[in-house]
Formats: sequence, structure tokens, C-alpha cells
Amino acid sequence: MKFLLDRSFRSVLIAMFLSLATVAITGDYALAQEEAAEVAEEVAEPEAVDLGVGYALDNAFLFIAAVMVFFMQAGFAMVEAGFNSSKNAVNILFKNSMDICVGVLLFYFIGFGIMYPGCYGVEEVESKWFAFGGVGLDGYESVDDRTFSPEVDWMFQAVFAATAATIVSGAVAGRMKVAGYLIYSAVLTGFIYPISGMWKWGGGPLDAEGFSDFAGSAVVHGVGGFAGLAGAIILGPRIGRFVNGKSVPMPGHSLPIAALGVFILWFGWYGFNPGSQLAFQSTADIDATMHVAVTTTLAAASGGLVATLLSWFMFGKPDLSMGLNGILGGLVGITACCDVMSYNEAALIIGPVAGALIIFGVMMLDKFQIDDPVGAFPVHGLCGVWGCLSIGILHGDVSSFGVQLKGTLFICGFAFVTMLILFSVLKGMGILRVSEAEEQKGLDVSEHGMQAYGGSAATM
Amino acid sequence: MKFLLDRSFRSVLIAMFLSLATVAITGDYALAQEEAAEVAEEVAEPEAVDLGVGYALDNAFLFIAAVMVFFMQAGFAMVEAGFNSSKNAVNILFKNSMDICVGVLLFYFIGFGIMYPGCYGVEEVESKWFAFGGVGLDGYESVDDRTFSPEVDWMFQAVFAATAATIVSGAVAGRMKVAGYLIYSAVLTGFIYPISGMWKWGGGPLDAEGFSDFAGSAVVHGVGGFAGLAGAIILGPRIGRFVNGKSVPMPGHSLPIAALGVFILWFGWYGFNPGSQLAFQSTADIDATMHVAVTTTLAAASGGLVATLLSWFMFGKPDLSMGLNGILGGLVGITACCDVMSYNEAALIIGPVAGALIIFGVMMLDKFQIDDPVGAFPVHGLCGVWGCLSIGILHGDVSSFGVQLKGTLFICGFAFVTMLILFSVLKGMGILRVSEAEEQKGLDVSEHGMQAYGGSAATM
Amino acid sequence: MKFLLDRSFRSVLIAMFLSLATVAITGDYALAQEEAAEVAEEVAEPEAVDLGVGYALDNAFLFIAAVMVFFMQAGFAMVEAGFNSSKNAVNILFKNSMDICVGVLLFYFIGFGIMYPGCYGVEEVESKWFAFGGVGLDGYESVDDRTFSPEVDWMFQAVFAATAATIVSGAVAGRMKVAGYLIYSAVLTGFIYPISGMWKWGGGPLDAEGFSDFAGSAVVHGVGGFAGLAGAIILGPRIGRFVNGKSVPMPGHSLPIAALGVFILWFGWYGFNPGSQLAFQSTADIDATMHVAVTTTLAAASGGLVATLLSWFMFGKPDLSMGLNGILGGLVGITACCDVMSYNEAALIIGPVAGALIIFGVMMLDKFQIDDPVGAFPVHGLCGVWGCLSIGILHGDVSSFGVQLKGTLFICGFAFVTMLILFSVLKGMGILRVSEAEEQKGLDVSEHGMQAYGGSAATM
Amino acid sequence: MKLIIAIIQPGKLEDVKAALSKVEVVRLTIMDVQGFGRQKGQTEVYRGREITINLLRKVQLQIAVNDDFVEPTIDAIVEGGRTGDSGQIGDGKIFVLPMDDCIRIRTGERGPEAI
Amino acid sequence: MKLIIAIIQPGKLEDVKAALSKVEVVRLTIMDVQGFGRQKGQTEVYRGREITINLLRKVQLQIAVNDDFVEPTIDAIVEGGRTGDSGQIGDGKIFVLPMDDCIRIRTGERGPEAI
Amino acid sequence: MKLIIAIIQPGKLEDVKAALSKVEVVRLTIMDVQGFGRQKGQTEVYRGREITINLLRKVQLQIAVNDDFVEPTIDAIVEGGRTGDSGQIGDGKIFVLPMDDCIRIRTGERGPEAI
Ligand SMILES: Nc1ncnc2c1ncn2[C@@H]1O[C@H](COP(=O)(O)OP(=O)(O)O)[C@@H](O)[C@H]1O
Ligand SMILES: Nc1ncnc2c1ncn2[C@@H]1O[C@H](COP(=O)(O)OP(=O)(O)O)[C@@H](O)[C@H]1O
Ligand SMILES: Nc1ncnc2c1ncn2[C@@H]1O[C@H](COP(=O)(O)OP(=O)(O)O)[C@@H](O)[C@H]1O
Repeated sequence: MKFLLDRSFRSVLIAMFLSLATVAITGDYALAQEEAAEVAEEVAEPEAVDLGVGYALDNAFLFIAAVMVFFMQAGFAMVEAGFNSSKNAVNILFKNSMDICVGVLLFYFIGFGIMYPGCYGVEEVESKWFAFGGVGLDGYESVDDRTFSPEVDWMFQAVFAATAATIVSGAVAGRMKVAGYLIYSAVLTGFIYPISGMWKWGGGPLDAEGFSDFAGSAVVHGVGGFAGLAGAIILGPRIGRFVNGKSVPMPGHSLPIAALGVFILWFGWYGFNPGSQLAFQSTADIDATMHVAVTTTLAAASGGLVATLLSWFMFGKPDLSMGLNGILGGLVGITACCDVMSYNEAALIIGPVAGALIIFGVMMLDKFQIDDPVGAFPVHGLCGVWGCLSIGILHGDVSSFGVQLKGTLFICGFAFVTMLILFSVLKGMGILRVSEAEEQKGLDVSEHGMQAYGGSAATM
Repeated sequence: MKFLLDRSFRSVLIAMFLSLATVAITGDYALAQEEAAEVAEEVAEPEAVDLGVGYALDNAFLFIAAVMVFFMQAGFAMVEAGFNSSKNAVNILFKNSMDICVGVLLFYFIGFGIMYPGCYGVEEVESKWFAFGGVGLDGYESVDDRTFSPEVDWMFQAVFAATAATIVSGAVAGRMKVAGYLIYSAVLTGFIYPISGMWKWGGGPLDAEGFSDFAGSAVVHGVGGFAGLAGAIILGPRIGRFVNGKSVPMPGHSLPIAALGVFILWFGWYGFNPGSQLAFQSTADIDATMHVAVTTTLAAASGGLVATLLSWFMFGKPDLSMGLNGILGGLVGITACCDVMSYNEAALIIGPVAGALIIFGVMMLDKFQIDDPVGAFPVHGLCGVWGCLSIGILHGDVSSFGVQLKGTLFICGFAFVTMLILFSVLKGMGILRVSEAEEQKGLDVSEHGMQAYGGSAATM
Repeated sequence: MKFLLDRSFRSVLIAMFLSLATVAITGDYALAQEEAAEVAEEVAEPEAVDLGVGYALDNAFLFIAAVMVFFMQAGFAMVEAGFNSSKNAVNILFKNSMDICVGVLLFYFIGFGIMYPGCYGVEEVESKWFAFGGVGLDGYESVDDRTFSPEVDWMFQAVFAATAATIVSGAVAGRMKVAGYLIYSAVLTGFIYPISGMWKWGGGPLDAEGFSDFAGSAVVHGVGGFAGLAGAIILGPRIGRFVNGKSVPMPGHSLPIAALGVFILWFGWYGFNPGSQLAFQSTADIDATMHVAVTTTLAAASGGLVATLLSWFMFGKPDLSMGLNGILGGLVGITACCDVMSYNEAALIIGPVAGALIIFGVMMLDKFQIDDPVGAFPVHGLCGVWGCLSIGILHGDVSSFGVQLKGTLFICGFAFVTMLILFSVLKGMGILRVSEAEEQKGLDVSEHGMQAYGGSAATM
Repeated sequence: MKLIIAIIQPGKLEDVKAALSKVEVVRLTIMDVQGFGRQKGQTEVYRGREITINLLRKVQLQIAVNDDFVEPTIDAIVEGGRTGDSGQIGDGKIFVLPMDDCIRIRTGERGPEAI
Repeated sequence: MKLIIAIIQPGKLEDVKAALSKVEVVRLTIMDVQGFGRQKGQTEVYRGREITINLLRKVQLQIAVNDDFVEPTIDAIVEGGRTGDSGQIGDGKIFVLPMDDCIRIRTGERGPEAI
Repeated sequence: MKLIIAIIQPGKLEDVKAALSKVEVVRLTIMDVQGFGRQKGQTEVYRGREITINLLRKVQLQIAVNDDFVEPTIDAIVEGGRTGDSGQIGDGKIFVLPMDDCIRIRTGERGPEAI
């Protein structure tokens, strides 16, 4: 046990510090100097080229949007903690907080350079499936007529990466080792997400083909959802989740914090979707941004409402957890197409279908005996696919169904396959799943030696 | 039971889908096309009339304000859940999340057109008590010299509507059926709120008379507070709340989430009040906006402090729940007059009086044996009235006491009377209050078949 | 008991209303009139000097930043409540909510005038250690070429003051009387914080010497952290915290809300640090602001990661509470130097060292048997000092180590000494610490007569 | 002396306490428990799956009484704890255990008068 | 009649319940408790300090049975509650208490048939 | 063998445990309970209304002991559980119940040596 811990611990250290180390040793001071220079420039010479108030506004708005997206981390943490057992709450919170820590660091050192090689001067990205622009932000060639700074660009993208990563923690909750999870998290934010992200947002091949995914139904949520599915499959269900073929529900330990999490996520989505317009100073841009805000609102609402009514109709009582998932489903669904869908389409088609997909998806996973404690796959995987395909279905003028289908398959498929492999490797290394005894005791005590709720008159 | 459920379920379906259906059937595709056109316009033609960075800023700020107001939904959910029994927490969360879902949909399809007929070209609204501009946003005639887009206008107003609706869920907590509540919620956001809202903000009769209510002490909070009072009266108190004439307190199950909710609400109020300036690009406008931010801050603080000290002084110990209500009272009170009150008036008069009204109101409801579990009426009803009247009292130059009194009476009275009727009708339909057994079991199990907290070493 | 309560209650009333009273009696109406005039001006005459969209943007951004910082109050409340026993949760929430109420009021009536006398026309502040500009905002002389309004300036500063105050509640949790705490809170936000704050941000002596503290590692966090240390020392440890020389951990009662609090704080920090640029319309300013946002992100992430890995390495298991403290430590550390540090320095030096300081600090306090329930001193005190000194170490060009050391010592020392005195006085007055019986019962019942969690099937 | 243990419906606690104080039984200890009995746990649907909440929330009363108080106490609990006149599955049980001794911590008194 | 009180590992509850229903013991009351026994509480490190969580979460079962059910019930609990074949410190205890009477609140029935 | 049930003040748990271990009683089971006794529940004011929190939080100890341990155990609990020298209303009670048998789940041992 101790030995295993050390072993797994080493593997993490390696995974964690590999990148840091390289940089630190090889180029740190060099970089630091350039940096310092750069900073000096920025700060010391106010009379440098002034791009006007519009530039300031673009930066400000994109920054605020990025901060809202950042806050979604809190939403995921609450949703996942609330929908899981109290004996695994510390573990979930740990994974979520490490996702953002590991995520932004790796996305700074590696991810950004992989996802946006074009910004670093790499040519013909439209024909490349992989490219690397460089470490950190120094190589970023910001043009003179830029509408926002490399910094805010990075920040907005970094929180997206962390979002993709943290989706998975919900699907693998209650049974995955910390060590294995940290490695997964590093790989996803450092490599997988940026690679497939580059195909579309980095101006890569899929983008060249006209694949359309405005704010990342596939690029972000699809990747997270399918990575989660892969994890859930390799890990297998929690003990007692399926008893001789029968599905045994394991209700969450705190719906209040789960509901809070959903509200936080909805709040953050107003940064996620509208922010993805990336330009706000022209009237056309800001109008488009506001259009996105409205479609996002309507799809979330109808997704939640339809999922609720369906659960009521099908199961006899309105199921809060389904309604909450439905809201998230509507949000994921509209993410790809919030710019092109009309308000009526958002309210009457995108949201409702997403709401229905939640119910359908949850039941389907049950049928295949796949244990996804928080419904991460139905929400992010299925509704992510729906969002992309809906463009081909309803707005062929924007992008054809074929192109949408191909793009979605490539991105989600890439995440699914690579993650199947990664999780299998972790399994082979013996750092994937905790022992049966540890699982029954709960990961909080076995992995962290603490309990989420100390509270009892007797103990305090 | 089953039969009743079906019955109530049908009634909900009807209420829910009436509007959707009409639109969907009658005009959907037509609308969809126009929409598509509109979108195309917005997105495809960047060279359309450019209204400058100022326009972008106005939109951006108003959008961010709207998002903050949206987040207040989370605040209400937490406050109401925390101040109620754990056996009704799922139900409260359900009602709050459905409020926003149902609210924005109905406010999109019907409410907005009723509240702002003028924007749709309806003439002489100042002399009308009801008018309907049209379904959705397509009929909205946006002028060329507009300072913000119809979209952001709608969004800001929609979250206000949802706020008015969700106030009520606190007052009727612990005993109201889900079916009845959804109908109430739809009626309030689709009809009642927009109708009285039009009288003032839609440029209707009260506005014409000079009635002043900057951000909605009466228009939003008064409506919610008095609707809640009507609900609490018709429903009657929870079992055991008043035992042979004596008031038996029923403390909330989680003050930490209640306190979190209050902080979230205060946070959201910075969108609610400053955002209501609706224009931010001119120096005068932004200065006025910042003035509002300061008065809002000071009134909230003194409301909370005075309520706390009063509870301490009168009852012997400082009561956190009163302090929290006091903060909200101060916020509601300053909402109508945050633009005209001086800083000293906000800090030394508006807030303190609101804080005192909380204590007084809670005790008064007790005297009349009205059961308002979270103090929604004292906070939103009484302090809402106070906010409007304070203008007449302290700033007769802005608007006379008489005008303020009349406007407040009209708006709050309209909500109170119509809701008394609605709740009575629901009672008649037998979908208002749960059975005694269901209430004792708790609405979570009886209405939703789930528990808010699964947590127990034994069950997990 | 009753008598004591009255006594302590009186002392609070006095402390609370002293300032209010004076103003109210002496100058209220006068002020009110001027105010009204001022307001009229602002609101009634839109054709007053127009400072352009840039002015509006600066105000808007600074306002939004202030609101984010305000929200940190919720973060502190959750962190402190979560890391403490459930029997003291109401008390913690009470102290946090009163901090902001008392804080903004006193900072309005007194604090702001003390911290920014220069804005009120006081001359030669660079050579003064104390000065008073005036009560309220009326004396504030806003120049014609101002980039933001006095109102938003006040608001941004006021929430900073409340932040400094509320840090302490964590360090003195579980044993301090409400009466004594309110007095402390008033004194800190009304006098101590603004006085030392003036030395740097008010253009006082330390600023004149070139002391650099961008967003307040020392000015805000150092003050709070060392004030907390003083409190923890004078109060002594909680009963049972150190048993015959051995340290007995007292785990918090709810890690989920503690983790939520940390996410909220990180979110708020994006207002705290970037907002401190105070100017956003020029390209140089907004670029600098975005630079700050990135360094803040990277330091938080590496602080959390390093603290986690260290706890894992040193204690055998990854400790969530240490990871969360590490994130906060990284944020506090980067606060002073977020403008000058390069991204690599933030990620590889500032954050990691802060993370290590957390572990070290927690163990050190243990060694000296000082009971700081939430680790307020390691986070805000130690990392605050580190942030300031790091400038002297890594960027001597910006400010020398000597200057940084002196400035930090002056500010933290002033807070530490004055607070040692204040807490000793409160002790002498017998309103510092609750009785042993009250402490064992828990402050919620003994000080507030309520419980944080009413919930039990039996009681509800 | 006997120790009476009663498992009742949470919603009935107030009624039972009222009935007990009528017979001057004012001292008791209660705790939250989960019951599993004849009463088939309500079958609910959670996320589309049948789930039998067969561990139902109950409240357990513990009352130490002198022998002559046993019958009144039992009657009071039955009276207060029964749903309707005919009672309902799930209303619970009462167990009567022999008790050798009782000590009042405050005074150290023992036996019947300590109860 | 006896009242059987068993303290088991939380993770073993399902197994014990299964074993009990095999011998037709379907009625029981359970509660969360904290145990302090031979099993030295797991020593953890919280914020760098050794902390012995010596109050371990356990689940307590309370089962009222007729005399002929005592042995089967005990065997079932032991079978379902034991970790592995050899058992493990922390597996818990079973206490058997004499019971004078049992009343079914619903019907007022008393004695053996009320169990 | 006896089963000793003691209801004490939550704040006294540590003292009682210390006193017990002095007499080598190291195994026990505790649970949170709510007490209703002579001690008139503290009258508090919640939102301006008198509320008697007459269900006070207590901790219940359950200790199975062999007969010769009964007296030392009782004395230890009284010593550790009493507030001050004279004790205080609310300090609680100790109930001593006869116990027929005790089984150690781990080993299946029965009787006195299983305790
Ligand atoms: N034999 C028993 N041992 C322990 N607890 C029991 C027993 N029988 C009933 N109970 C408790 O009483 C509660 C109610 O039992 P109930 O279903 O009403 O029994 P019945 O159907 O005989 O009335 C159960 O949930 C359980 O907690
Ligand atoms: N004598 C006792 N009295 C009360 N509870 C006991 C006693 N002995 C054991 N227990 C309970 O059983 C649980 C498991 O005990 P355990 O450590 O397995 O005992 P053993 O080491 O004898 O097997 C303990 O945590 C405690 O809750
Ligand atoms: N007869 C009893 N039956 C069950 N529990 C009791 C009894 N008497 C006292 N208790 C428990 O002991 C606790 C303390 O009782 P207390 O008020 O101190 O009694 P006394 O006034 O006789 O000292 C009570 O809150 C209750 O939980």
C-alpha cells in the first residue's frame, strides 16, 4: 500500500513536473528576461501604439467572460459533489480543484501552443493535424491591428480547457485513484484537448472544411463527455451500482449544492457562449453577442422544462435531478449553434431535444450498465453531438450535415479512443481504480484521510 | 392520488404548452424564417449601421448586469432552501429552478410584448392599462439611434420577471403542490407582472403621472411580496406553525446556505440597481450609475446592521436570520430610490427604516398568524412599499407622496388581488395544497420521491 | 450573564453609532442638501462635461471589479464556516456578514477620508503618517480630467477594507464574543486599515519612498493576517486544541462549502488584482491589466498544486485543505507583484513558494501552539509578506529589497501591534472570549441562540 | 424499572410527546433511525430507475420508567403514534426491556428515584 | 423475546441485510453510530498533524426477535458482517438483550406475534 | 454481562472517555441523541418568538461490560460527566440493562470474553 502510494506518487510527480522542469531548467531565466522586457514595455511605455477604447472594451469583455467561465469550475465541483455520496465528496472536490490548477499550468506551458500554432507563426495549419507553436506566451505574434491581447486570448482558452477536463471527474466519481486522475487531467488539458481543438479553433483541417462549432459543443463538451464515457467504461461501475443485472440508483448526498452548481454553471455559460464571439466593439459583433445570449437563455430554460415534464410524465413524479441535467443539456446543445439558431428554434427545438436526450441517455447508460454517477455523458456527450448536428439539420446553409457529422465524429472519436487507451494504460499501471475495501470505506478516507463532514455533536 | 396527479399534471401541461403550442403551430416557421433572416443580417453584414463603441459598451454593461440579476435566482434558491426544513429542500430548489425556466420562456413568448407594447409600435400606451405588442422579439422596432439592442433589453427584463416570480416560492414553502405552483409561476411571469410593469416601465399610465420607481421596489419586489402574501393567506400556515394561537418557530435547516444566498443576492443587486440606469456611455449616465451603486451598498449595510442590533436589543441576542433579512430589506428599500437618495439618506434613513420594517413585519405576520417561512413579505412587500413612498417623503421634488402612494397601491394591489383570486381557483381545483400526510412526510418525498440529503453512513 | 450581555451590548451600540450619530446630528441635513444638489446635478444635467466613452469604460470595469471583490465576502464566509465546527457556523456567518455591513459604513463615514486625504485636498500627504480628508464623499475633489468617479473609487476601496477585516474572523473563530468582534471590526475598517493604507495607496510616506504593493499583499492581506495573528495570540487556543503540549486537529464540518468558498475567492481575485490597475481605456493599461490576470491565474494554480504535492509527499496523502489554502496562498503572494512578475516567475516561483509557506506556516503555528482555525495567518500574513519581498528579490529595478522590507514591516507591524493592544483592551473589558461552558456548547447557541443546522427527522 | 424503546413515524413525534406528558412522562431521549419493516418501502423512481426507499426515516424514543409507569407509557405511545383509528403499516413498535439500575449523573442517586 | 443489537461496518450493511432476509428476518431498525474498540482508529494526518480518527463510523442494527430466531439471526449477522473468512478487527459486536414485551403500535397487539 | 447506556452532555464526552480509559474501559459505541428531561430546554428567541429548544443535543454511550466492570464504569461516567462538583441539571443518566450474550463478529467468540 505504502509502496504503491509511493509508486503512484512518483508517477504523478513525473507527469506534473516534466513540463515545468524542462522549462525551468532549459529556458526559464532566458524567458524570464524576455518576459520582464515585455512587461516593462507594457507597463513602462504608455505611449506605445494605442488601439483605442474599442480594443480596451474587447479585452475587458473577453476577460469578464473568461472569469465567468472560470467560475464554472465551482459549478462543476458543486454539481458533482452533490450528486455523489458524502463519503467521496472530498475526493471530488480535490479532483475539481486540481483540474483547474493542473489545467491552466499545462495549457500555459504546452496546450496553448498546440491549440493555436497559427498565433505563433506556424504556417498552413489548415492542412496539419498537429503542430506546436511554442512554450508559454512569448512566441505569440500579436499583430498591430489586433482586437484583443494574447493574454486575454490565452486566459479565455485556458478556462475552456479546464472545463473539458473537469467534466470527466463526474463520470469517474467514487472509484478512481487520485494519482491516475491527475495524470489523466494533465494529458487531457496538455495534449488531447488542444490537439482536437486546433483542428477547429486553431484553424486546422476541420475548420478549413467549414465545420461549425461556435462555442464548443463538440470541441469542449463533446471531448469531456466522451472522455468521461471512456473512463466510466474502463473503470467499470461502482460496487453495488448494478446488482445481478438490476440497476441500483445511488442518490446524491446533497441536492442543494448540486442545484447551486447548476445555477453557477448557467451563470458561467453567459461567459462561455457570448464570450466566444471574441469581438464586441462593432455593432454587428455586439448584436451577434446579444443574440447568442438570448438563444442560450431560451435553450437552457426549455431544456430544463422539457426534461422535468418528461420525467414527470414517464416516471410519475417531477425529478429535480433530471430537470437540472436538462438545463445543462440545453446549454450544451445550444453551445455549438447559439449564433445561427433563431430564438424560436432555440426555445422549441434545441432545448427540448436536449432535454429529451438527457432522459434517453441516462436510461441508455443504465441499459448498458455503464455507471456515470452525474450523467456527464448524456449532458456533455450526447447534447454536445446534438448541438453540432443540429446546424447541419436546421441550417444547411451554414454548414452541411455531412461536414458537421464528420467534424463531430473526428473530435469526439479522437477523445474517446485516446482516452480509452490512456485509462487502460493507467489500469495496467495499477493506478486507475481503488481497492474494493477502499471504495466501500469511501475515497475521502482511503485516498485523503479526511471526511467531508466532520460534523456530529459527538465529535465536535 | 394517481388520478389526482394525472389531473394536476394535465392542467400543468396545458398551462405550460398553451403559449408554446400556439406559437409553434401558428407562426413558428414563419417566425423562424424572419428570424433566420434577422440573424443573417446581424451576423452576415458587419457593414450595417455602426453605432460606435458607446453602443457596444451600453450593451456589454447591460448584459453583464442582466447576468448578475440572473444569478440572483441562485441566491433565492439558497436562501429559501436554507430557511426551510430539509424535508422540503428539493421542492424549494425545484420551484426556483422551474421559475427561471418557465419565466424566461413565457416572458419571451408573451410577457415582453405585454410589458413593452411601445417597443412594438403600439401607440398611446400612456393611456392604456393593457396592450400586447406581439409574440417574441420580431415585432420589436429597434430605432436607428438606439443605445442598446432589443436582445439585451429583453434579457435584462426577463430576469427581472423571473425574480418577481421566485420571491413567492419562499412564502408558500412547505405546503404547496408542484402543479399549482407551476401554473402560478406561468401566470405571474406571463401576465400579472408584465401588465403592472407596463403601467410604469412600459410608459403606461402610472409613468405618465410621474410615478417613480427606479429599479422596481414596487414593480418587481412589491409584486412578488404581495403575491406571496396572497399565497400564504390562501394556503394557510404549515401544520404545527401555530399551535392553539401560539406561534411555533420552525428554524431553517441550513443557515450556511441561507447566508450564502444572501451574499449572492447582494452581489446580484449590483446588476439589478445600477443596471436599471439602462445607459452608461455618457459621463452623466455612468456617474448616475455609480451613484446608484453607492446608495445600494450603504442601504444594504445599514439595513443589515440595524436589523441585527434591533433583534439583539429586543430579543436579547443578535439574530443572524434577522440580520440577513435586514440586508435584503435595505436592498429592496433602496431599489426604488437609489438614484435620488443621497448617500447619507441611504445609510441613515432608507436602510435603517427597512431594517426595522423587517423586525416589525415578521412580528406582525405572526400576530395575524400568517405563515411566511422566509419572511418574503416583510422583505419584498413592506420594504418595497417603503422604497417607493420614501421618494414622496424625502424628495417631493422628484415625485409627490400622493403619486407615489397611488402608484404603489395600484401595482401591489393588482398583484395581491389577482393572486388572491388565482390561488383560490387553484384551491378550488384541488391542486393548491398537499395533504396533511404528504406535508408531514415532507414535499421532497411526497411530491418528488427524493430526499435532499441522501447522506448517512447507513445509506451510502 | 444578562448584565454582562447588556454591558457588552452597550459598548457595541456606542462603537457602532458614535460615528453615525455625530454625522446624523451635526451635519446630516446640511450634507443631505449638498448631496441632493450633487445628485440633481449628476442626474438632471446630462450636458455636463462629457469625458467620453473611455471614462464610462473605466468606471464600468472598475465597478465590475469592485463587485467581484465584494463577492469575496461570500467566499470568506464559506471557507471559514466550512473549516470550523458546525456548532460555531452561525457565529462565523454572523461575523462575516457584519464585517461587510459595519465595514462599508465606517469606511464611508471615516475610513475613506483617512485613507485618501489627498483626494479631499489635503496637502503633502507624502510626509504625513495620518490625515483626515473629511466625512463621506462630499469633500472629494474630483478633477475634470478624472478617469473614474469618486463613487466607484470609494466602492472599490470599501470592499478592500471589508476584505481586510473579514480575514480576521477566521483566525479568532470558535471562541470570540460577538460584542468584542464588532468593536474590532469597526476599529479595523474605520481606522487601522485606512491609516496604514494611506501610507502606501494614499500617497503617503511609504509610497513616496517607492514601496511597491500593487494590489495589497501587505496593505490588505498582511494587515488582515497579522491582525488575525494578534487576535489568535491574545485569545489563546480553543479548548482541546492543544492537549498537554500535543496539537489536536479540529477538522472543519463541511469541506464542500469550504471548497466553494475558495473558488469564490479565486473568482473575486480577478476583480482584486486586475481591477487594481485602476485604468483600462488605454492600450497600455488594458494590456497591463490582462498581464495581471495571467500572473494571478498561474500563481494560484501553482500555489495549489505545490501545496497539494507537498502535503502528499510529507504526510502521505494529498490534503485537500492544504491544496485549497495553497491556492489562496498563491493568490495572496501574487497580489503585490502581479504587475511586475513574468508569467514564468508567477508559475514557477511566486506560487510554489507561497504553497510551501502554507505548509510551513501551519506547522509553525502548531509549534508555537497558536490556534488559527482556518490558517488565516499563513495564507494572508506569510504569503502577503512573501509577495512584497519577492519584488525586492526578483525585480530590484522596480523597488529595492530594503524598501520593500521596510514598507512591509511598517504596515504589518502597525496592524499587529495596534491589534495586540485592542484585543488586550477587549480582554480587559471582559468582552473578548466566551466562557468555557459557552465555548463547549458552541457560540451558535450561546451567542445567538440558534443552530446552523436545524435538520433532524426528529426536529423537523 | 424498564427501558421502553419505541420506533415511531417522524411526523408523529409531537403527538406522542403530548400524549406522554399527559401521563406525566416528561423525560425521554430520542434519536433518528431508519426502519425496515413490514411496511414495504415506498417505491420511487430516481432518474428513471425504480428505487425502493425501504429504509424509512423513523424516530426512536427511549424512556426509562418505573414499573407502574410502564402501561400508561405504552398506552400513551400507542395512542399518539397510531395513524388514524385503525393504524397504518409503518406506525412502528414498542419494545420493553428489563432494567437493573438507573443512575442520575448529577447527584449520583440510584434506582427508581433516579429515573 | 430478545432484542439483538449489532454494531457492524457501514460497508457491510447490504451483506448483512441479505443474510438476514435469507433467514426471514426482514424487520429491523438501523442507526448511524461511532465506534471505539480494539481496532485502533486509523491514524491520519490532517494539516500535518497526526490525528487518530478513533471514533469510526459504524452502523448499529436493532432487531427484536422471538427466541427461536435468536441463533439464526446471530449466525446471519456474523456471516454477513465478517470481513473475509478470518474477520478483521473492527468487524463489530452483537449484543443480545432480554426483552419483556413487544407492542405493535398499529394494532396494539402484544407479545411474540407483535414482533 | 450488562449493557450500560449513558446519556451525557456533548461537551463532556472527552472527559468521560478519559475517565473510562482510566478504568480500562476502552470499547464503546456512541451516538448523537436529543434529550428531553428535567432540564428545562433553554428558552431562546428565534425571529422574535420564544422557542424552547427542549430537545437538547446529548451524546449516548453504549458500553457492554462484564459484571465486575459495572461499578467502575458507572463511577467513571459519573465522575467524568458531572458538571462541576455539585453537578447540573442536564448532566444526564445512566441505565444498566441485563445482557444475555455477546458475540464478536470477527471471531464468533461468545460470552464474557467477547466483550
Ligand atoms: N422486529 C423488529 N425489530 C426492530 N425494529 C422493528 C421490528 N419490527 C418493526 N420495527 C421497526 O418499526 C418500524 C415500523 O414497523 P412496521 O412496518 O409498522 O411493522 P408492522 O408492519 O409490524 O406494523 C420499522 O420501520 C422498524 O424500524
Ligand atoms: N464492549 C463494547 N461495548 C460497546 N461497543 C463495543 C464494545 N466492543 C466493541 N464495540 C463496538 O464494536 C465496534 C468494533 O469493535 P472491534 O474493534 O471490532 O472489537 P474487537 O476488536 O473486539 O473485534 C467498535 O467500534 C464499537 O463500536
Ligand atoms: N427517564 C428517562 N428516560 C430516558 N432518558 C432520560 C430520562 N431521564 C433523563 N434522560 C436523558 O438524560 C438527559 C439529562 O436529563 P436531566 O435533565 O439531567 O435529568 P435530571 O434533571 O433528572 O438530572 C435528558 O435530556 C434525557 O436525554
